[in-house]
Amino acid sequence: MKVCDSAAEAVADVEDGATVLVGGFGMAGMPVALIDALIQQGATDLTVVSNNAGNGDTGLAALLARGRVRKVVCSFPRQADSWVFDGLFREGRIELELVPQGNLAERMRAAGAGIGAFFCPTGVGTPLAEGKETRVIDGRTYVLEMPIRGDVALIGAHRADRAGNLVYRKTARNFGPVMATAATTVVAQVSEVLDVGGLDPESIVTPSIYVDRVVVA
Amino acid sequence: MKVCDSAAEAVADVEDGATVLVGGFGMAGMPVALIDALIQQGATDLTVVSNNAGNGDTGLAALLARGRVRKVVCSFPRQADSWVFDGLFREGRIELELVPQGNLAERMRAAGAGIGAFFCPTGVGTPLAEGKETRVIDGRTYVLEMPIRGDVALIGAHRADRAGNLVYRKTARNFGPVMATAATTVVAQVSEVLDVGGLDPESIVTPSIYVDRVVVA
Amino acid sequence: MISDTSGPRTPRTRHEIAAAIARDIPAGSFVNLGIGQPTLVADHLAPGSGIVLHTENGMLGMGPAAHGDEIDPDLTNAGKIPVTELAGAAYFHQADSFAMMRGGHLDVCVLGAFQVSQHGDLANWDTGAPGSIPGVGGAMDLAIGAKQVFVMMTLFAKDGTPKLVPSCTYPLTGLACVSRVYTDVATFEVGDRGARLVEVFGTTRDELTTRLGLDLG
Amino acid sequence: MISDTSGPRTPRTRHEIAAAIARDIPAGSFVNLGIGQPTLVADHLAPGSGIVLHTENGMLGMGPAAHGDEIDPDLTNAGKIPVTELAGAAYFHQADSFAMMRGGHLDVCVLGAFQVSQHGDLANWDTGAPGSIPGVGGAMDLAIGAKQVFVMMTLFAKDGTPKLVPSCTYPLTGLACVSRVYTDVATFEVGDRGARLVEVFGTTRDELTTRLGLDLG
Repeated sequence: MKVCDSAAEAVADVEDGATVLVGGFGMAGMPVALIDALIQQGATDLTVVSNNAGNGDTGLAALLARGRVRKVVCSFPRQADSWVFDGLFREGRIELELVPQGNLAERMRAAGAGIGAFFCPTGVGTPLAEGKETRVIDGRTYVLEMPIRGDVALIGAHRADRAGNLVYRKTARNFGPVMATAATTVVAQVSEVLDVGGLDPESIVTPSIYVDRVVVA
Repeated sequence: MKVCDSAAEAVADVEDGATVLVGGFGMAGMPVALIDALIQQGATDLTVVSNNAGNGDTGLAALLARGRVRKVVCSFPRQADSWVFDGLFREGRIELELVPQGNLAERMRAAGAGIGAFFCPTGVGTPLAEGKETRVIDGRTYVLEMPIRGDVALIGAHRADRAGNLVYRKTARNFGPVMATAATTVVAQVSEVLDVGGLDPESIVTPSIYVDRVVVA
Repeated sequence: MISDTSGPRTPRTRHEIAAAIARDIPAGSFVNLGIGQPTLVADHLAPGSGIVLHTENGMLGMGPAAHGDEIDPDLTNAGKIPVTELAGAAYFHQADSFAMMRGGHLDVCVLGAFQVSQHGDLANWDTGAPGSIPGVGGAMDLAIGAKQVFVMMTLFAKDGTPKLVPSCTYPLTGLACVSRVYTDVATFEVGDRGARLVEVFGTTRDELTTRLGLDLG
Repeated sequence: MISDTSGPRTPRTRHEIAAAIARDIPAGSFVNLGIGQPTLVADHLAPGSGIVLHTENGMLGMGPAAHGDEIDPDLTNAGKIPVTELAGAAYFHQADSFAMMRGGHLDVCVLGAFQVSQHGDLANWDTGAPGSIPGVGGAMDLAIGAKQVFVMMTLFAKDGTPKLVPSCTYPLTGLACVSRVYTDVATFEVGDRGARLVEVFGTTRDELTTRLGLDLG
């Protein structure tokens, strides 16, 4: 685990073509400084996995606007202020994989937990399950869903310690703890880094094993 | 959620033939008062799901010794002080389903999370996967594992609030939070019940939705 | 079962629908109120009912909308509107939040709809219109997760076409998942045996039977 | 790769084996030490190595065994022995603990064994002896979970039969999961291409080749 001096350092090695998991639900938990640094860093042809597809003209929307994202995997791209995504999508310049929010979370959890695939009750009989394997188990129909893995996860957390343990704040917790388990390299933007021992071991949400870099921003 | 006056009240309606999830890893987190009350209550023909199969002559071992348990689902029955189980098993008076510890946890988690079944890397090529469906996904072989549900969960926690939120203590947390999601009726033995608002919302491990009864013991 | 169909002479307002739904939610229930109109139900829950609100972005014990100094960007509901925290609240991450939902632990969820079929199929995420950008969020998870799904909607679209239909023509959210439909002019039960009219407001059974083209039980 | 096979004249003690394993664990690794002899490795980890110990009953940052007043029944290792907590520790429940393991997040795990095959198959949970009561615990999860699995054992059973074998005759714990085998008289690499002798202690390559009946690379 490394405490980075800058967001730029923290995202320096993201490669073209990478799958990037981006935390946040709307702006809560969104790692804006890391996304800004990724824009500066220049990686392109990215697949972004995030609940939404950008708001306004900053953060994720700015990354999209610069043409760096080939594909978005998300549950809810369409929002009042998602004009950047909307435009790219209508022009056929970005690919969308629409995933129910619970499947998005559970598929990343599966990746992090070593689960090869799972039978899921969500989406049965809907267009989002079309072409997917189904099975009746104990009288209920399920759809087989596959893990979603990231090369990199960019997440927002509240506090870290120098070992990389993380705690979150209120509903900004959202996707951070799940994404932290599902990517090869995990980078957390936090408001504060405490000495080791500064976080209550009973209250740590993301244990240090999952975190590769933290940066204060 | 009900704060019960006694362990007897908390387990009064456990029925013959029930599947009972019993928390604890060895004695850490073991809900001894609830098990003692279950012995007094008299329910029989039980299936017990627990990591171990009783230690010494008290608690789970005492329940087994009275012939109340038809089947044990556990990962590690054989211990230095598991003579009660050992005797019953050798005499053919108790059934054993041996489940790897991670599968025990994940199968209960699946029950609590609405997952119909999952492909799991543990046990591939071993006797514990014999007869189970396997599948190669992305070059790795997995075994299909099914959920484990309980009619009742008896767990030990540290503190509750009057809404039923729970926190645990150190490694006594073990199976409690998972079992609390996987049973129809969840009973927690705690050391203290606080007023609502007495637990930090960021640190609650088992939210109140999962807990039906608590008792101080 | 109420089957009085000679009700009040005027349709219900949104607040009257919300109040009717609130009255039908049992005390002590754990409830998720969907984005949009269903959030109005919160204003009509009886004080002391002990009803606990879940928001799928990761919280139980959600309080009313936040105003002024209460606004905290890290504390929003699923519609990304700032909310408050009640005593006894708990936070959890997305996989845990959707496990809670999909595992069947919520008692009631209230959703808006484009269409509901007489058998309880739900369409509420995509009109399938050309050029529309679909967004599903947690709708499919909510539809199949809660023990009871109530729909709150106007019975007729702006162009007068019925939204309670023999069979949905819009893309489905979930199959056979809705149990009650609360509208401006009537309340219905839906399910295996088709739709059953419970109450009318400013209309009659005959008029509705004609306009909907359904046997209303 | 070390391939000097003219080593010391005497076999290694258990502590010498443990020290050798400790030297081969990279600084900063997350490590699980199996029940029994592998726990000795903890005593030989260099101070300041930043190696963090995982115990599958639900903790990262496990400290040494507890003595006297330090003993807390709520804080044990997987062998149910009282242990201590280091600064930076974190607690988690069983599903999270095994997700961490099975998801491939641990760098190294050290296990005892009844038999290891030249291709890295592991047998360490059941001798298959008539009348034995099998117990698997977390062994199968550990075998397939860690990035590297090291085995610590004597090379020969008390009756002189080899424990590094062409193919396991005892019931398997995991397939092709072990990468290194540390024994009293030799260290081996095992895997796809069979066993390769790394070091000998008080014996010779020729003697081992004869006694094991294996091509030692």
